[in-house]
Amino acid sequence: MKKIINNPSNFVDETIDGLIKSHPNIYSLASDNTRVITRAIKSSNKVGLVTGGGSGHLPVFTGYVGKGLLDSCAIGSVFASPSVEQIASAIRNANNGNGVLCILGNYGGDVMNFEMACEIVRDEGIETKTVIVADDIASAKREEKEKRRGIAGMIFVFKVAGALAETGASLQDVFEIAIETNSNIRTLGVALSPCILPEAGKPTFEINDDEIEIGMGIHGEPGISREKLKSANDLTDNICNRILNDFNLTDQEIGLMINSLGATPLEELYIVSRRVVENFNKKNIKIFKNYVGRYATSMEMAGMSVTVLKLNNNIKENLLAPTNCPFWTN
Amino acid sequence: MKKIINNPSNFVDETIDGLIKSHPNIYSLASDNTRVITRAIKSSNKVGLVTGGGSGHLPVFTGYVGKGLLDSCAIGSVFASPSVEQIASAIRNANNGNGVLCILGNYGGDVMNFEMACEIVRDEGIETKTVIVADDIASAKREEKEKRRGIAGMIFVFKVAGALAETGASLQDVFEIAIETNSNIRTLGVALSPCILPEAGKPTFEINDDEIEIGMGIHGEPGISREKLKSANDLTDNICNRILNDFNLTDQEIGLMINSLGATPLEELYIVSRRVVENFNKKNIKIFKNYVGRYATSMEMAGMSVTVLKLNNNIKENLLAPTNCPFWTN
Amino acid sequence: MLNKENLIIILDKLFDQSKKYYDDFNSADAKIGDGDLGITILHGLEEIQKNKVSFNNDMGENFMICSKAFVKRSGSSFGTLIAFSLMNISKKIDGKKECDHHDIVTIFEIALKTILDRGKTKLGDKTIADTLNLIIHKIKKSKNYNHEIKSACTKALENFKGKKILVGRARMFEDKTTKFDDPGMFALKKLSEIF
Amino acid sequence: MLNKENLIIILDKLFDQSKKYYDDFNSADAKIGDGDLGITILHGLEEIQKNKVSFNNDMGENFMICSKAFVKRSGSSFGTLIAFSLMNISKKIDGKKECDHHDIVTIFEIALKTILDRGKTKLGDKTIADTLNLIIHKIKKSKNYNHEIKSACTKALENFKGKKILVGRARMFEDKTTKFDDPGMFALKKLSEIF
Ligand SMILES: Nc1ncnc2c1ncn2[C@@H]1O[C@H](COP(=O)(O)OP(=O)(O)O)[C@@H](O)[C@H]1O
Ligand SMILES: Nc1ncnc2c1ncn2[C@@H]1O[C@H](COP(=O)(O)OP(=O)(O)O)[C@@H](O)[C@H]1O
Ligand SMILES: [Mg+2]
Ligand SMILES: [Mg+2]
Ligand SMILES: [Mg+2]
Ligand SMILES: [Mg+2]
Repeated sequence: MKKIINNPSNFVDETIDGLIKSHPNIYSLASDNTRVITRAIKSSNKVGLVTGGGSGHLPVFTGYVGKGLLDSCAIGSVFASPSVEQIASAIRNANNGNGVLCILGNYGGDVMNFEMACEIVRDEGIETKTVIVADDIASAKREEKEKRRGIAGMIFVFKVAGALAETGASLQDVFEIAIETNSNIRTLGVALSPCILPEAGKPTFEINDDEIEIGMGIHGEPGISREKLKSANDLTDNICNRILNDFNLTDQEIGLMINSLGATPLEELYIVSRRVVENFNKKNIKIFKNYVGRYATSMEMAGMSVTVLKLNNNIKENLLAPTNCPFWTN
Repeated sequence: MKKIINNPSNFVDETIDGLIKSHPNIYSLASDNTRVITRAIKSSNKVGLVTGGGSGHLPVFTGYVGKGLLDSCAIGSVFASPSVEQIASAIRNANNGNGVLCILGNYGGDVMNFEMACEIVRDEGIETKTVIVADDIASAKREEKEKRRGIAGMIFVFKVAGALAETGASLQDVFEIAIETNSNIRTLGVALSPCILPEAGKPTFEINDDEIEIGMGIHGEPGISREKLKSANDLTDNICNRILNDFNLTDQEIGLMINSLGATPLEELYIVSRRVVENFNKKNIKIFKNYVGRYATSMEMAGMSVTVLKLNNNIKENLLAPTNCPFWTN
Repeated sequence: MLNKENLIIILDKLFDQSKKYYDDFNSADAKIGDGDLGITILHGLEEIQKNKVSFNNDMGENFMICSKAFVKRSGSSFGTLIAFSLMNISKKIDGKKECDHHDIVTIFEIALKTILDRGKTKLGDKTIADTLNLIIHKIKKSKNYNHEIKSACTKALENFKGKKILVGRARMFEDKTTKFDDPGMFALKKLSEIF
Repeated sequence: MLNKENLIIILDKLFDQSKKYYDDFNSADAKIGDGDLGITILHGLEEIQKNKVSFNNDMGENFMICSKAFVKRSGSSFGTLIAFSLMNISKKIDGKKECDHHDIVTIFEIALKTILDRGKTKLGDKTIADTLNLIIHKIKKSKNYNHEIKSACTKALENFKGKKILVGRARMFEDKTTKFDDPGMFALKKLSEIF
């Protein structure tokens, strides 16, 4: 694994600069913080949506700033939480007097920093609410869902809440649909190979050539079990079973996301997706829409995750609502 | 590099099946050929657009079937040309009496098989025209542009011709804009690491840990020069210079595509894109729209390519026209 | 007694220690978490080093400088908790040129309170809070800070051997975690060896 | 004279040879192309093996079976050119139980014509067409097919040493190609060793 980079310590700043220079109609740098990205055309009459988190997961987090999705994003270093100051700036930039909803993944540093930032801006008169996405079923038991890590499912929350916010809905309403969406999501992933942190120049973890780790986190956190590399079908069956054990989806309508962690190619995602669709069809689970691609990555890590979002009419409508973002195809 | 696959000899068929099962509203299997994909909702009153080529390059080729883009695609094995029979089926499926335009990359097997297929369907009364995309400046001298390989630039031809076809334009008109678009495209890429052919189970070529190959083809064909791994900026400058030496773009308006061959992550693409934009701005080249992502890949190969499309009002309009395809964001 | 001079000495020693145990901290964390604890500690202390030229006689300001430095380079739970603690400590000892015994106890008490508040955790969860709690307990009784801190850090680690880790990234491993030290507690023990 | 029986013997031997030189063909092609020539040849001949149960006394049909088999598994220039050639040959010798001297010359002539037509190439471009041309030249004069084919394949390769490859994927390397054999010509030489 080789990287096309300059000085590793400029990795994040150059990535941000590249994103803005490449899509100047979508993204803009906050005037008060070099690690905060906002929409190029700010919205004026809606709840602001803010996220933030470590770099190295594009399109997560920054990529999902755009009409119909988020208003701003605080960007940490690779795999590291943004600071309280950065988050506070992101919130201020997203606020246009209608309150701000923060949507973030459940990681200790992020959660604490967002909390602190919300306290700071509250003193400035900005009302905020926070939804902590916790979709990774590998990371805590079902009874402790709120303790789970947030991974690819986060994007569904961005999308659904983002669409509702665009209609001018109240902070409370946007908050509620985000909470509901989060509680309707389950994700399980598998890692096949590590990625290289630009500054460290070495792999984040080690894994044998014939091994995979089910439930490994997007920063290389240990998963549920390390197993021998198996066929795509066996692996997919295992993942589907674990998800369905966690979450009864029989006769339900769902949105599906088959997400590559980076290096795993579309061809393999479709081999997995095929099996997921077959398995779910057997359980009479109706797949309303299937998102196959790289939605939440760990740079060039090999692996993939399967996310299900249980739908209702409200969520469905918001899922399909138009966006203006290079990483979301309507 | 590990693969999530089943029996390697089913790789292509399962990929196709997965694509259709995942997006049943977009793709459909031809009734007469298991290696031909058509639109789920066939068009009835327009020129048919057909492509074809080897597997392992998703979204190229099959992915670009969809409203506003292609009508059908003949799918070969990994990195191998589809057969005459498959191509003939793809043409028949795309035809609704208004003639068919074949758009393909310049590879010996593909070119010959398309030619033969066109002869066969001509005897059945289907009028065809063919545009052979040749955008890879590494693969032949400027004076012999028509001998160049076709790589990522192909997608711009699909898009522009696809949009015009959708308006009901004649075969001749669609052919002409495709020819014009092709002549307005230049691409240069760099490979950092090989990919693994599912059946062979081993890398397509070898390259040292500290080396890159400029101009390497998407099947591992040798490029212009093998060089030491260098900074993203130096590499990008080199690529930009070679493109601009081949193609005078000063004061022109262009579409840009910064394409990953697979494993190279978005972060790195944006570091490259940033530099391309800076370099082009200095030359007063106006970037109308920038497409950054995985548009034409070689499975999990690491590397990227830069494509420029010189624009005029006609091409521009067609570039922006709406599509319905999971791999194209308007 | 703590003043600018011995604060600097302590920070220098901690910085050395963080370099020495960089890999150990990372791998202790990698067993159950994301493996960045060494990075977090090293980066925070490194940034403090860069900023200690601004240290002055107001210990409150010095702690604020440390807090800001930690916040700047660290993006993980440990760093965040330390940064919050340093900030709250800074407010409490604002204007003081030196910290007497009472202040020193207060410093640790504020750190503990901050961590429990911000970390939404409780004593007994097997985190750095438990180590701090034991430190406070011990230095309340004895001014032999060096000895007490060192022995508290060691003792706390021992006390929790065989217990489950209940917060942070480790929570999901449940029973498996009984065989691991909490990485933060482990790091405090190693860092305390400077005393 | 060529009939079903000796066609099968030839195909069996070619198949063995394609296994033996699989890597060599791939790497000869990889130097200047995409490295799939060994795959192309092996897959084509393998598929013929699977289908030779359908061989019958009509040599035209047998060649058509070979053509279809080649088309099925091979997706590269060499395979396509061979498949087209086999198809055209099949039409010409349709209904024949055996091919006499004249037919054998015709087989090679049709192959050459097909390759030049379909490949849009000309003699002297350093391709398999040049090898075929020399074979035709030689077997027109002598019925010692085995010897003539083998020596023509060797001679053709030698004749083009130091010359530029002007078609296929190699074209772009210009002068660099003078030091390489054309992979297709190289493969024909190795395959001809069965004779
Ligand atoms: N909520 C919390 N409350 C108290 N201590 C915590 C909490 N979260 C983490 N810690 C401490 O920090 C250590 C992990 O630090 P770090 O690696 O920086 O966290 P992470 O990478 O998981 O965000 C743990 O071993 C624990 O001692
Ligand atoms: N247009 C052509 N005309 C004649 N021979 C050709 C042509 N293209 C390729 N060949 C022959 O085929 C060989 C390469 O075969 P192959 O590897 O199957 O091609 P590809 O480049 O499509 O992978 C060349 O060495 C050459 O002898
Ligand atoms: Mg950690
Ligand atoms: Mg961390
Ligand atoms: Mg080849
Ligand atoms: Mg080939």
